[in-house]
Amino acid sequence: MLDTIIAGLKLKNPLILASGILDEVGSTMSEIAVQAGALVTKSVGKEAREGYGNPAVVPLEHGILNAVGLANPGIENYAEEIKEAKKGGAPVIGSVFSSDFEGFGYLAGKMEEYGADAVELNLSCPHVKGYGMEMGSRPEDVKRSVESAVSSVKIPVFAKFTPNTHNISSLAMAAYESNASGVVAINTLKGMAINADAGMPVLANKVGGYSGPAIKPIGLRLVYEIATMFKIEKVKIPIIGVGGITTGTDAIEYMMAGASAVQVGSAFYYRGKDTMELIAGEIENFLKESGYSSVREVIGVALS
Amino acid sequence: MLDTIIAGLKLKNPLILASGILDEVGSTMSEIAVQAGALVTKSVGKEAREGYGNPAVVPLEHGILNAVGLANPGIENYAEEIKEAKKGGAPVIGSVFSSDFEGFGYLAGKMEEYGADAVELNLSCPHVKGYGMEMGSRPEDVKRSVESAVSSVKIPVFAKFTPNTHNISSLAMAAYESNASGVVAINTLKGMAINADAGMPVLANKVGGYSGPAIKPIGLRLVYEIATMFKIEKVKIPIIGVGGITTGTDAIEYMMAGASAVQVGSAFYYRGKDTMELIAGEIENFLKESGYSSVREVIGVALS
Amino acid sequence: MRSPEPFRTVKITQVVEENSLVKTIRFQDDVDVEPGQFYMVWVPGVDEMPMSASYIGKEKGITVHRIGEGTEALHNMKVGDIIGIRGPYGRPYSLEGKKVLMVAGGTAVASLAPLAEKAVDKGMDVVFALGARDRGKLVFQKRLENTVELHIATDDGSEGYHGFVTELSREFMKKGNFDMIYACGPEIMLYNFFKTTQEMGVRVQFSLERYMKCGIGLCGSCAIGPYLVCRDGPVFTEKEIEKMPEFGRYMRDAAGRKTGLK
Amino acid sequence: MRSPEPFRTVKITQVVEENSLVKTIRFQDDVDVEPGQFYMVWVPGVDEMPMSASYIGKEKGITVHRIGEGTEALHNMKVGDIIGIRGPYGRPYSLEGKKVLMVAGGTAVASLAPLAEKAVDKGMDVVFALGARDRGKLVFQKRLENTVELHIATDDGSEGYHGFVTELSREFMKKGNFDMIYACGPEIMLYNFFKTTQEMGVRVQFSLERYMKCGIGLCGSCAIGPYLVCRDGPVFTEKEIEKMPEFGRYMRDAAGRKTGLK
Ligand SMILES: Cc1cc2nc3c(=O)[nH]c(=O)nc-3n(C[C@H](O)[C@H](O)[C@H](O)COP(=O)(O)OP(=O)(O)OC[C@H]3O[C@@H](n4cnc5c(N)ncnc54)[C@H](O)[C@@H]3O)c2cc1C
Ligand SMILES: Cc1cc2nc3c(=O)[nH]c(=O)nc-3n(C[C@H](O)[C@H](O)[C@H](O)COP(=O)(O)OP(=O)(O)OC[C@H]3O[C@@H](n4cnc5c(N)ncnc54)[C@H](O)[C@@H]3O)c2cc1C
Ligand SMILES: Cc1cc2nc3c(=O)[nH]c(=O)nc-3n(C[C@H](O)[C@H](O)[C@H](O)COP(=O)(O)O)c2cc1C
Ligand SMILES: Cc1cc2nc3c(=O)[nH]c(=O)nc-3n(C[C@H](O)[C@H](O)[C@H](O)COP(=O)(O)O)c2cc1C
Ligand code: FES
Ligand code: FES
Repeated sequence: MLDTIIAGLKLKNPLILASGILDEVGSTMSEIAVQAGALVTKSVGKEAREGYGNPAVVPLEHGILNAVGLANPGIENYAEEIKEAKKGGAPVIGSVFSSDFEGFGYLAGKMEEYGADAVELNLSCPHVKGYGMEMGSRPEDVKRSVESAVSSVKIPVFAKFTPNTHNISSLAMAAYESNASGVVAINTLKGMAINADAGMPVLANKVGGYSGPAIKPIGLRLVYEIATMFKIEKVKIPIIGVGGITTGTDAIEYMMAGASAVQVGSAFYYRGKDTMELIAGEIENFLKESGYSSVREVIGVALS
Repeated sequence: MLDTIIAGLKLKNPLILASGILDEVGSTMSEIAVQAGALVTKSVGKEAREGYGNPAVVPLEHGILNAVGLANPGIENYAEEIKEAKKGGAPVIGSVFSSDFEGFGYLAGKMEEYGADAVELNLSCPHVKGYGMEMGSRPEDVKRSVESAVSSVKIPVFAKFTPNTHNISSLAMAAYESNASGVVAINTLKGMAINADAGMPVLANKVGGYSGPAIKPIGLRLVYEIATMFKIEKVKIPIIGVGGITTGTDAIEYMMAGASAVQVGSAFYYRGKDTMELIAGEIENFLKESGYSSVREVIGVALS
Repeated sequence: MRSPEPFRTVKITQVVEENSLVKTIRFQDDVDVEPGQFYMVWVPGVDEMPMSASYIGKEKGITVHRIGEGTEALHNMKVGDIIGIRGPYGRPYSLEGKKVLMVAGGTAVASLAPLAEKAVDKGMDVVFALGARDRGKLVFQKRLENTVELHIATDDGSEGYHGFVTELSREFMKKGNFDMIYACGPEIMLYNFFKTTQEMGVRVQFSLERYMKCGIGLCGSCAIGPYLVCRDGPVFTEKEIEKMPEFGRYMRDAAGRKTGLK
Repeated sequence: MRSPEPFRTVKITQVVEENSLVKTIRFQDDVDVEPGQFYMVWVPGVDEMPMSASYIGKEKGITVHRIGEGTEALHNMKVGDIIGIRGPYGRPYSLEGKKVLMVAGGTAVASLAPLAEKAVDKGMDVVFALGARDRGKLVFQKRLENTVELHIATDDGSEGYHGFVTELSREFMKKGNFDMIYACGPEIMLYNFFKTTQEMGVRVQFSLERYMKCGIGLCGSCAIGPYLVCRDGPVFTEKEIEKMPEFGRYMRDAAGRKTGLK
């Protein structure tokens, strides 16, 4: 009832662990893999990065703020984590980021070599200067990044977008035209927290990325916008929805907006260890109560 | 302790009623004027608009979604509301929107004629096609809109921006260079709600604008970004912060991020009739407890 | 701080045809509702409208007069269908005194019926004047007959008093002393009745209607005088009604322009 | 669903110098904290660090060993200064059995002192072995003396038993039967002690440390074996510790690279 296929990857349910969440270490990921349809690794770059100092993650009243700063051990040190992560049995999608277009090809190649089942290009990390944001907000850049990766690997390539843009449809079109196997929306929104008593920003990096329940209406809208455009243009690649999904209903809403699968991140703060299992159970209940026989039936039903 | 001056307007406190909130009718506004530093009218255009059908406003778990669709009685029918609104004693800022640049000049002129103390250009309404979004997301357009208004009136002109952009600093710079007396950030974020049981979007217009507590971190960041740029470029015009301000602490945070005053909108849902008075009281308490002698002292303290 | 009351969907459990123009729709909703409060009711894909709660027990109800597209869509709904609701919103009636008069014109009885039941539960003495154009348009006659001292008025005299329910009420008011008059109905009726109650110097609580978009005190479309019907009403006292220059004169449409009363 | 626990600031009410390297900082925080849980503590503009709650009454406390920039900044704070806190986070110690042994190496006594007090309140029999490099480094000696059967061990023999606190503890374990061993200290000490407790087949609860960024189970930086120290720990049982290949071997730095233990 929950199983589905995304760009050839077989998922036992449509729930994918979002990049940057509990994926520092392969062993943690393989634990989650038991409950999830697939896993995305943290975004890995050419060199190791310590990222920003603490506070790097702060829970706010309605969401989570983070400026982890693409902390990662560097692609050369990542083979083992992929191997470990795969032990859980779910497909592993290697996320990569780069400050130059060719970097995406190189990093994607490495991920394939390590055994990743697909690659996700993080075109959108908002809080590292020169990377992310600037890179991913112009269709030309999306095109060159995706082309670099697609020409380097045989496994599917997904492009993940920033929501800090006014033209997500053109980004999605650019990814499609460059032969991406799917698109992922959304990454975090640029945000910040200021503490009035201390009179200063809370995050060490001052500005960070905003995720969690608060951003769901924004992610839903962006997925809906891409899906509407794909429908009109008869584009058939899948959309993976992400942003604030905390319950089974949230996941269903994203799928009704046009997502073929969803990613879950900040929800692990609100619902703990068994987040994936809880959400999967809720999806199943919803489907049964509403008379659907497969989760695939809900995809795009809210599109006009 | 709370009084301040923005572009020559004397405010008894830094709290301004945001555009589109409880400003359908002058009499409602004059009630609020008793508690507020100033009022912004709803955005008025050349012709009357019924706006979108219901549901036009939906409270969500973490914020408010609206697609009122710039419903307004048309500038020709608005003289009386301004007159009525002014009875409350606070400065009244007339908000206008237009689909062409010259329209801003015409509408601003009318507002001045009706007795408005300043004009706010709504360059950012996200949910009316051809208006708002497209108009306000390019610096050139901001420039032409502001120039049109500034050349038509003697009263101060404020430019209000969309957050659905990746270049708010360039928009703010364009407004400054066109002699705007101040900038206002932010309008609502594009968002949507889908009801899973019904399998369809909730808003009659499907997509709407997202406001309220959920968007505070996003608004804070954009104000902080503009303020940082203004500081570096030695630009002296005030920033008016808006987005999710519900408590006195929220207002202080915006001012620490660089706002000289703030606007309050969705908070009226959470805190009711006396929202302005409650927030003003909380600001005063904060100032006393933290040893500030005027609210003006907190402006920009969180800037580095 | 007010806690968020998000939008929710409910399944229709019962549909009762009250007459050719009026249906009552029942559904489970596990919240406390006071007489006079209203829901914003969403018919998916069609419209959202304010509707008074006509039943306030565990199985809530709304009683819908078919008048346009939205109410027509509600009339077409069947048991098992889904509607969206939010609320309850608004300030309810407040029960005061020992002997009270309730005056309902047409479907407006929706908000007064649960009030009458509550008053009786509290041991109050309730005189209820129920009016309609003709006997076929009377709503909740049976429901009220067994609860309160019920008097009927029809414009055409097809049942009970021949004439307006407000005239009938005036007779009662001459005879007995009421601690409070509760009334709901078309604004023209309320406007005329208000002159009477003011002349006689009695206290009143009237439930008013204005065009609503948000229902939550944000958009201002339901403004009347210095008040918002959704937040400060829909129930208002005579002191408040006195401050409403537009009462009985005009409403505003979706664009905020003044229009006549319906 | 877990309710959000947002970031808050508190004023420092007391600063106590425990020794040249350790200070206790007290503040009011009106939440329930269990022994073994920790706060994420923000020094504005400097750093945020996990710190065990060393006092869990109304006036909470943390006991800070100065080791780098962040802890140094905490040492420089005065009464009236502001720190940010969030939490408490983590799974606390669970008190089981009648007779228990608590083993603390250095400042790690921070998390065990409130546990000892709670155990005594519950009428349990507590033997407490407190170790440090030398007598000047002992923390909470007075606090514990009056509460539990306290035994001291110093590496240099300047007070109490001359040697490691774990050796001293081994002696007690040979003599008496303990229902549970609670321990906290440098990982090398815990690693060696774990061999002892496993050989002797006793049940344990050890509090572990890993590099933390979020403290709330999101970032994964505190992963150890299949667990997260911030969410599943910091207190772990012998069954759990057995599943941690890296225990006593390596940690990870802020980039996620493996590094030696401190
Ligand atoms: C507090 C309150 C309680 C109400 N309780 C009931 C009730 O218990 N039973 C009942 O049948 N009706 C009730 N109404 C009136 C009901 O909301 C309208 O009749 C309904 O919205 C008409 O919708 P429509 O699409 O069928 O008609 P339309 O053709 O759209 O409009 C017909 C007329 O209905 C009124 N109306 C339309 N939309 C709204 C709106 N969003 N808000 C207010 N008025 C509107 C206007 O006067 C309009 O001219 C109540 C209204 C209010 C304000
Ligand atoms: C659950 C838990 C409870 C703790 N309780 C206490 C306590 O009660 N008292 C006490 O003095 N210390 C405690 N610590 C250790 C304390 O967090 C570190 O000593 C402190 O963060 C060092 O910061 P620094 O800037 O002074 O040192 P740095 O120079 O930044 O680092 C020195 C060493 O401290 C450790 N460290 C630094 N940052 C962190 C971090 N964010 N998370 C974990 N370890 C870090 C690393 O091993 C690092 O090598 C606890 C740690 C954990 C995980
Ligand atoms: C702590 C944290 C770290 C993240 N790191 C990454 C990352 O390395 N790469 C990436 O593409 N997205 C990263 N994200 C974004 C998430 O993958 C996801 O797009 C976003 O959080 C929205 O989903 P959510 O609301 O379910 O968390 C991170 C998010 C969080 C909270
Ligand atoms: C119901 C509603 C109507 C609005 N109408 C307008 C409008 O006409 N013009 C405008 O510039 N902003 C409008 N806004 C945006 C607000 O002025 C404000 O920028 C936004 O809501 C963020 O502030 P808040 O979180 O305090 O509500 C509207 C907002 C709401 C909720
Ligand atoms: S309906 Fe919007 S304020 Fe009353
Ligand atoms: S510190 Fe982030 S998961 Fe534990």
